[in-house]
Amino acid sequence: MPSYVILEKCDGCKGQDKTACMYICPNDLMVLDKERMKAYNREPELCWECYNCVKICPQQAVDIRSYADFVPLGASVVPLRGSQDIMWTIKFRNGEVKRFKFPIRTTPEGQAQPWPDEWPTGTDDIKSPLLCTEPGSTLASELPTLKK
Amino acid sequence: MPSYVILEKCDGCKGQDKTACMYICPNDLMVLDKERMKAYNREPELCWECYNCVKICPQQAVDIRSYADFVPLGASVVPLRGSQDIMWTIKFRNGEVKRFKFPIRTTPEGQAQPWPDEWPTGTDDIKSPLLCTEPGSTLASELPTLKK
Amino acid sequence: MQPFETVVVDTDLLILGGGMSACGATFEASYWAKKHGLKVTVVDKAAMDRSGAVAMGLSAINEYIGYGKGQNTCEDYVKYVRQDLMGISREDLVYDIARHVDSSVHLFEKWGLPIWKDEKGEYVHEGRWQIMINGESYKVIVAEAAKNALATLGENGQLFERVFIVEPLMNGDTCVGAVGFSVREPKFYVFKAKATIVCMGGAVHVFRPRSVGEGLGRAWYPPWNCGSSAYFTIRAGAEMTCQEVRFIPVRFKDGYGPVGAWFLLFKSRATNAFGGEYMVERAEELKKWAPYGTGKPIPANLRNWLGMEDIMEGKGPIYMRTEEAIANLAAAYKDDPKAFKKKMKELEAEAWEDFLDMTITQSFLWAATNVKPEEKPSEIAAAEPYFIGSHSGASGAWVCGPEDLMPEEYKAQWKDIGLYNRMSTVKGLFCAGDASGASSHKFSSGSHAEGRIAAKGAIAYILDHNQAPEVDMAKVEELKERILKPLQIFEQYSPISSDPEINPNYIMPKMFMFRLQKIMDEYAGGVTAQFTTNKPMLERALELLQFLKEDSEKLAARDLHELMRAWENVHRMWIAESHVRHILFREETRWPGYYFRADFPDMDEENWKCFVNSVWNPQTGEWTLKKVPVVHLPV
Amino acid sequence: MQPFETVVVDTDLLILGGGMSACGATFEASYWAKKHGLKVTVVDKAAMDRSGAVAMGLSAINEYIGYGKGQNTCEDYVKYVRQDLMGISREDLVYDIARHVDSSVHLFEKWGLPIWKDEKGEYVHEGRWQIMINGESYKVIVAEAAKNALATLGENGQLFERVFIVEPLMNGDTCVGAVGFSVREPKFYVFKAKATIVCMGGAVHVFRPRSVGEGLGRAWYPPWNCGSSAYFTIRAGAEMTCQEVRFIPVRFKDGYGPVGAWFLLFKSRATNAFGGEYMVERAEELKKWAPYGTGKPIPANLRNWLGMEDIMEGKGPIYMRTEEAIANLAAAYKDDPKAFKKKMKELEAEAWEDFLDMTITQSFLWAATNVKPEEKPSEIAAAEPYFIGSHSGASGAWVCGPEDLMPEEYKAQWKDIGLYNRMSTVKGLFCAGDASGASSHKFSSGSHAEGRIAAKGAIAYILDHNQAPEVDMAKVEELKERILKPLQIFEQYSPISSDPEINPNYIMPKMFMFRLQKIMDEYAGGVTAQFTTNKPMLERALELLQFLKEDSEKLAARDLHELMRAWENVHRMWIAESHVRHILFREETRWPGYYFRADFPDMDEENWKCFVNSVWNPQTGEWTLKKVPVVHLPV
Ligand SMILES: Cc1cc2c(cc1C)N(S(=O)(=O)O)[C@@H]1C(=O)NC(=O)N=C1N2C[C@H](O)[C@H](O)[C@H](O)COP(=O)(O)OP(=O)(O)OC[C@H]1O[C@@H](n2cnc3c(N)ncnc32)[C@H](O)[C@@H]1O
Ligand SMILES: Cc1cc2c(cc1C)N(S(=O)(=O)O)[C@@H]1C(=O)NC(=O)N=C1N2C[C@H](O)[C@H](O)[C@H](O)COP(=O)(O)OP(=O)(O)OC[C@H]1O[C@@H](n2cnc3c(N)ncnc32)[C@H](O)[C@@H]1O
Ligand SMILES: Nc1ncnc2c1ncn2[C@@H]1O[C@H](COP(=O)(O)O)[C@@H](O)[C@H]1O
Ligand SMILES: Nc1ncnc2c1ncn2[C@@H]1O[C@H](COP(=O)(O)O)[C@@H](O)[C@H]1O
Ligand SMILES: Nc1ncnc2c1ncn2[C@@H]1O[C@H](COP(=O)(O)O)[C@@H](O)[C@H]1O
Ligand code: SF4
Ligand code: SF4
Ligand code: SF4
Ligand code: SF4
Ligand code: NA
Repeated sequence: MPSYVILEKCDGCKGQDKTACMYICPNDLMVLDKERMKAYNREPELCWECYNCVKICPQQAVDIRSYADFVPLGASVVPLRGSQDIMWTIKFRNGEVKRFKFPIRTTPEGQAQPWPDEWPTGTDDIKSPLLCTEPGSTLASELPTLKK
Repeated sequence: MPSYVILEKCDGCKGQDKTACMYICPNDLMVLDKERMKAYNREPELCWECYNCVKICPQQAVDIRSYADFVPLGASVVPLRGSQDIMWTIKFRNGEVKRFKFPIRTTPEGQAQPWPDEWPTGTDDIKSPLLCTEPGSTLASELPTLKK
Repeated sequence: MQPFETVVVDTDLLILGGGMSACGATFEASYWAKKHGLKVTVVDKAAMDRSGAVAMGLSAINEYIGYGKGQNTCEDYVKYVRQDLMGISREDLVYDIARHVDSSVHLFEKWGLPIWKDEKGEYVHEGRWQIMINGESYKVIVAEAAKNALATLGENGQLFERVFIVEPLMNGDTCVGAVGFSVREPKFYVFKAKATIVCMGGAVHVFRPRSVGEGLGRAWYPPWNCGSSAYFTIRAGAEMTCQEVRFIPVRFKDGYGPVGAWFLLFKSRATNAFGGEYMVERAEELKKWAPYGTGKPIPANLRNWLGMEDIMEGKGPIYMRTEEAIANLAAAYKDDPKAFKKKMKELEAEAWEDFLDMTITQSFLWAATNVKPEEKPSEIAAAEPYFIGSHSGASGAWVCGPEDLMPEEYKAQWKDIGLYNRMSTVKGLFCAGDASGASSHKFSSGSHAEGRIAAKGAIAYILDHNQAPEVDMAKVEELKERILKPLQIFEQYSPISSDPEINPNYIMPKMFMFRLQKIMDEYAGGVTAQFTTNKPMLERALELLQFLKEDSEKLAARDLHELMRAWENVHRMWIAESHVRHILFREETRWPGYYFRADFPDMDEENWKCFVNSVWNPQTGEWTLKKVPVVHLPV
Repeated sequence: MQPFETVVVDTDLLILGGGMSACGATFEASYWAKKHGLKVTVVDKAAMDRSGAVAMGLSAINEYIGYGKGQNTCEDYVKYVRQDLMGISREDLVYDIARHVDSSVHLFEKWGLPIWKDEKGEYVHEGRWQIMINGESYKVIVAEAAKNALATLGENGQLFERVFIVEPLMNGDTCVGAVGFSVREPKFYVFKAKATIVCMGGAVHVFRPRSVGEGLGRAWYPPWNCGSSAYFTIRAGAEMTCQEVRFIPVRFKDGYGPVGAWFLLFKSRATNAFGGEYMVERAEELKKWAPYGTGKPIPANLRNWLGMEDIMEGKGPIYMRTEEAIANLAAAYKDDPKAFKKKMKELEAEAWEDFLDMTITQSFLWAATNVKPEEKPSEIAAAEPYFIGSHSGASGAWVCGPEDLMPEEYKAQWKDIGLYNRMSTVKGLFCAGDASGASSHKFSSGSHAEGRIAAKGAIAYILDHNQAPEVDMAKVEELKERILKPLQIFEQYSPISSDPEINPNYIMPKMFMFRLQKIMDEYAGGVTAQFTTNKPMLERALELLQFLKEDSEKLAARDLHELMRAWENVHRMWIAESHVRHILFREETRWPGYYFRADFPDMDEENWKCFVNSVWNPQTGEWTLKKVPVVHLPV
């Protein structure tokens, strides 16, 4: 089920205006309780368990206890997301533990170059069906169209 | 849906230990917020809309706004329960109003006599199938049994 | 955690619950206890005035024989129930209730209940067995008589309200009382008794209801009856019967308004969206379920079934043709405009009272959707499954019948422990109303009568076994710790999380209930599964219930109210398991319209015209299921 | 109520949404805007890094043609989609996406997305069109490229996050931007634009999901996509198409784990509780749906349908035979224990990654129930209906195709307003991804490509219509008042009641959503209705939706977050109504497995092999529905 904040670990992102978890939650669920400087999920029943708040928290203060209305207690699924890989630690209800590591990207963070040099755009004609970087980026020499 | 308390009308049953609505709710939903001396329904989604809190409140401070997940807004159903009759005022969504009055009891409140004199118990035998007030109260002369 | 005082109450007869059967029991017990100087203690989780299924009132009394007036006989009623339950009922119990029910009804009237009368001063019948009442205060009146009776015992008569009963107190194989807690103050109650009568009603919210938001509370059956009767008797090791025979009422859609008055009193038809009448168009199907399907009246589950077949074929919605029924009834007056208008007014008031007396929400829904029954039909629909052995379901404990009616075959079982009317297979443990099984169609009046029967049986038992109950106080302490544990769990773990309801260390009662409901809905033939199940689904249900059972040890509660919710849901979980085991054991489909075993789609009279009984062994934790033959009365 | 600042933003191109198609649009638009000195403004309700359907990541890219490598042709893809959608698709749009999608995929890889490669360095295919990725950061990477592209515009490129778009801004029949509000601060936003691209995804929670407690959030489709695209285009008066073609994915039960990898990559079978394989046992049924049912691959809805027939016959649960599939794949190595162990490890990691990349809950459920896919099969089930025109549904706006591909019959409609690729029937209003209809199977990659197509079309339009948008500020003030009204209602009325959520004067967003879901579930072919409906049920749905629409004026909100919830649910309500009207209009059953019209149980090629299109007239509030012929491309 939904995310919750481990109170001991959360530092309210040090009082910044926008906490990391608030910044990222696609459903606008995470909020900072300014009185106690701790974040919380304000609408757990609309949480997708997308883990974005978990992955982004600098304090590892967000955890998921999966949906109580169909997931039995006792398991845990914890990610550790680095700049190139993500490592998952999965604890089963029966105590068994599994770990998996998967790559997440091949370029340095922030460095995605929109228009790679090797694929110059084939036309300046705004009415042509050719998009920027095409035809190079299609790996074909020209854009397909219907044979008339 | 469930009951709610009209704050202006509720007087917290004048600070008595047991408020009328708390006393009566079969599902233990009504509670008194002692700070503001107002009652409230603590678990509206488990309210049966039995109207017992509504009927009993001396201030007519409890109202029902029927279940929001299937009852459209705009109607109201309001009882006024006396010692012998109950009067219902029904307002339709379209504004129309209907009133109905029904009897509720034929004896004075509290005066139900368990063992009416005319039906003395027919036996002292604890093993006999005859119950107290029988056979008189059955209106038959004897208790039926299987013809062997 | 705040300290909990342990309050020990010593009594002779303990009555658990304060509903119709408990009121009957209290009334009757007070009479005999007074004679014999015994103590009677009644414990209700709510206020007796408005507790149980009749809390809101009722608009009809559904069991009345009228044998004193020569209207019907008890034999007729036995035949009626036999037929309605597809052959499976404890006819001795049914007969016994029938012969006492009129007494209860006549007493109700004396106590102040307004019963409709016709010109001749006779009760107005809704149907053959049903009579019409102005029932807003039905429960208040019946409780009043019970309380007044109890009061005649002076300090020997005690009523505890707002005490939630959790568990039976056992001494070996004898029930010696019960334990529970107050939902108002930190008190743990230990009731020691020589005999105990279970009157804690049936169960709702075991299956997922059709409305799941605010409307969750508006099931047909009241949200406060949570299977405590079944839990109590199962945990005491009592033999249970017909736990597979859930009840699914067809009701006005969403508001759950009753249909009885419409079908029987107003003679309304139900038609599908295309005007077809399933009871007519599908009459052929009834032969498949002969002899019950072809008898009269058609069993409730088969009436359901024909409608469900329409729904499954996409012919819904089904409408109660209120507009047509009212028009038909008023038609006799059509030549006299004044009389016509008066009749229409009268019918209108009757229609509204039917709902206002017992499911006010339905009136609200009419008003909120601008429906007038004389103008527009309303949808009806099959509700989710409930456990209510006193109505048209049959679940409950297997109990002893009266000496003069009980077949020898059944008597054998009580030979050793003694034949006391309504005693379960556990010594000192009696049952009435929804708590006793295989004796359907007792309803409010029959439940009252059965409470009285059980009370007299229990007093007889006490007189024969008049020794102080032995209670092991060390075990009581263990029970206390286990029962209060959800409070402790909450206190211990909640501080770590930003949300009191989200915590890896525990589960809150509401989500626990949702988890149970989802399992039952999807695997044990709930609404979503179109009331259909099979062996693999039931086995999957048991697997998931096992996880749930383990997790029930991690229930958490913030306060006394939530502690009650926690235990209510444990009670539900046990009735659920028992239900699944019974359906699984019975390899046939006998009550289509209540549930359908897709892998055994036919009724099998040869192999399964029998009761399915079960016992959970408190020592080993094992379940045993068996077949028990049906013995008909010679009627 | 606190004062709300009105912030006016003037731009040339407005891109609404920040998902796959919006990222494509932003990327492409930046290129052409830079060339022409135009402004580009992007507005997302969330943070672009993790907004939309791909927020969690994905484990596969489902549309890749590989035509540059000679693997498939665009013509092949048109035939695939034609077949999968039972004949109904805009083949010009499908072709157009296909010819650009490879470009997007190759760019993704350049930007940093890890795509699985085989020994020869070729993409690993899951199926013919699907390729495997390590997709945890898929969205982050695609958003990064879009943001980096936008940044090249300097102050001409602006991104607004956490602004919820409510309504189109119209000048007569031309769209001149949009209005919305910030969920972070009291600001009402007015975006004035020369052209607007709608990229706000599809809709979930219009129908009741299978889990209704905490699990409500765990639908297959993310809870934050609420039909804003459809609402926006409908309210602008744009013609909509295929609004009846909802999507019902079959997924691992409860956790909604994807099945694609299991069926295609792992070659798994799905069998029922009795071991039967519905795809084999029910093959005969497919003939009824010829020519689509008998073609290859079997359309997604028909695969659903055969499984549903098993369920309706009580043969469930259906299991994905993961244990069998893994055993089969590893079997090749069975003579080499070391290689076998390695292969098993590899398969295990692949199986877990498939879930961890896109539906982590499913992994959680496996762990919480001690399931290892190599040991035990897992249940799969049909989900509730969703609106996602980019996947295997088809709902969305009716848009202009590319000049070189669009059949003349379709072109006629844009003759007067100008042929601009992906422009709807409303001037200046463009659509991509889930927002554009009848062009299914674009998925993440095709949505990105279509965003690019739409962006170029919109820039072309702006260059041809380069005048400042005219906006009536009086109307904007009206809109502002209407949009903020839920806050005012709450402030005004909440003080009277003991409960902020229970008040006769208003309805809160959550219960409003439950009411909508219940209507759709029960009457418009949701889970409870076994995906079945008919004319009377649909008409009843419209009647109840009308009440709901009236009550939507009484939505209340405590804060900005809840104000968003209020409007999200109004958006859902409109897509619901449009859906119901489309199903009602189409008097046949064409996509069994998505929905079944019980009163028209057959496919009717003669009369209904056509699109159903609708227009809601903003002036009169009337809906018009019509048939539009399908014109096949000569492929
Ligand atoms: C729910 C319902 C029921 C009926 C009807 C409509 C509706 C909406 N209709 S018609 O429309 O179908 O027709 C009826 C009708 O018109 N006429 C009729 O005669 N009977 C109807 N019933 C049936 C009768 O009501 C029913 O047969 C009897 O009430 C059964 O009596 P009993 O078995 O005693 O159950 P109860 O519900 O009355 O009382 C239960 C008591 O137990 C208490 N309790 C429960 N758990 C406890 C615990 N753990 N600890 C302590 N106390 C704990 C309760 O508080 C209560 O006091
Ligand atoms: C939900 C989902 C989707 C997929 C899958 C699994 C799951 C679980 N799988 S598989 O398992 O099926 O196979 C896929 C897969 O593996 N491979 C693949 O290529 N595609 C899959 N999809 C499909 C694609 O994801 C989908 O086709 C595209 O994402 C569609 O793109 P687009 O049409 O742009 O929608 P979006 O959801 O990405 O973005 C929507 C944006 O709109 C914003 N938004 C919405 N409303 C707004 C409002 N009112 N105001 C402002 N902003 C507002 C959102 O924030 C978001 O930015
Ligand atoms: N159509 C019917 N035929 C026979 N009995 C019915 C019918 N409908 C309701 N009843 C009986 O009427 C009483 C009240 O019905 P209900 O409102 O369904 O609980 C019960 O005794 C039912 O068994
Ligand atoms: N300060 C807080 N910390 C954690 N959870 C909170 C906090 N305030 C409210 N919530 C949660 O947010 C939801 C709405 O709370 P309320 O503000 O009480 O209406 C409830 O589920 C609360 O548990
Ligand atoms: N059994 C199947 N036959 C053909 N295609 C499938 C099958 N299952 C899934 N797909 C396709 O695989 C992709 C991912 O599937 P899904 O996980 O169901 O979204 C989509 O393109 C589906 O259409
Ligand atoms: S991101 Fe982590 S540390 Fe920052 S506020 Fe959220 S939970 Fe606390
Ligand atoms: S898991 Fe996802 S949806 Fe849930 S709170 Fe975190 S970011 Fe939001
Ligand atoms: S009974 Fe009425 S006045 Fe008394 S506490 Fe309850 S709501 Fe207030
Ligand atoms: S209506 Fe009934 S259930 Fe609801 S709060 Fe009042 S007394 Fe309790
Ligand atoms: Na169903």
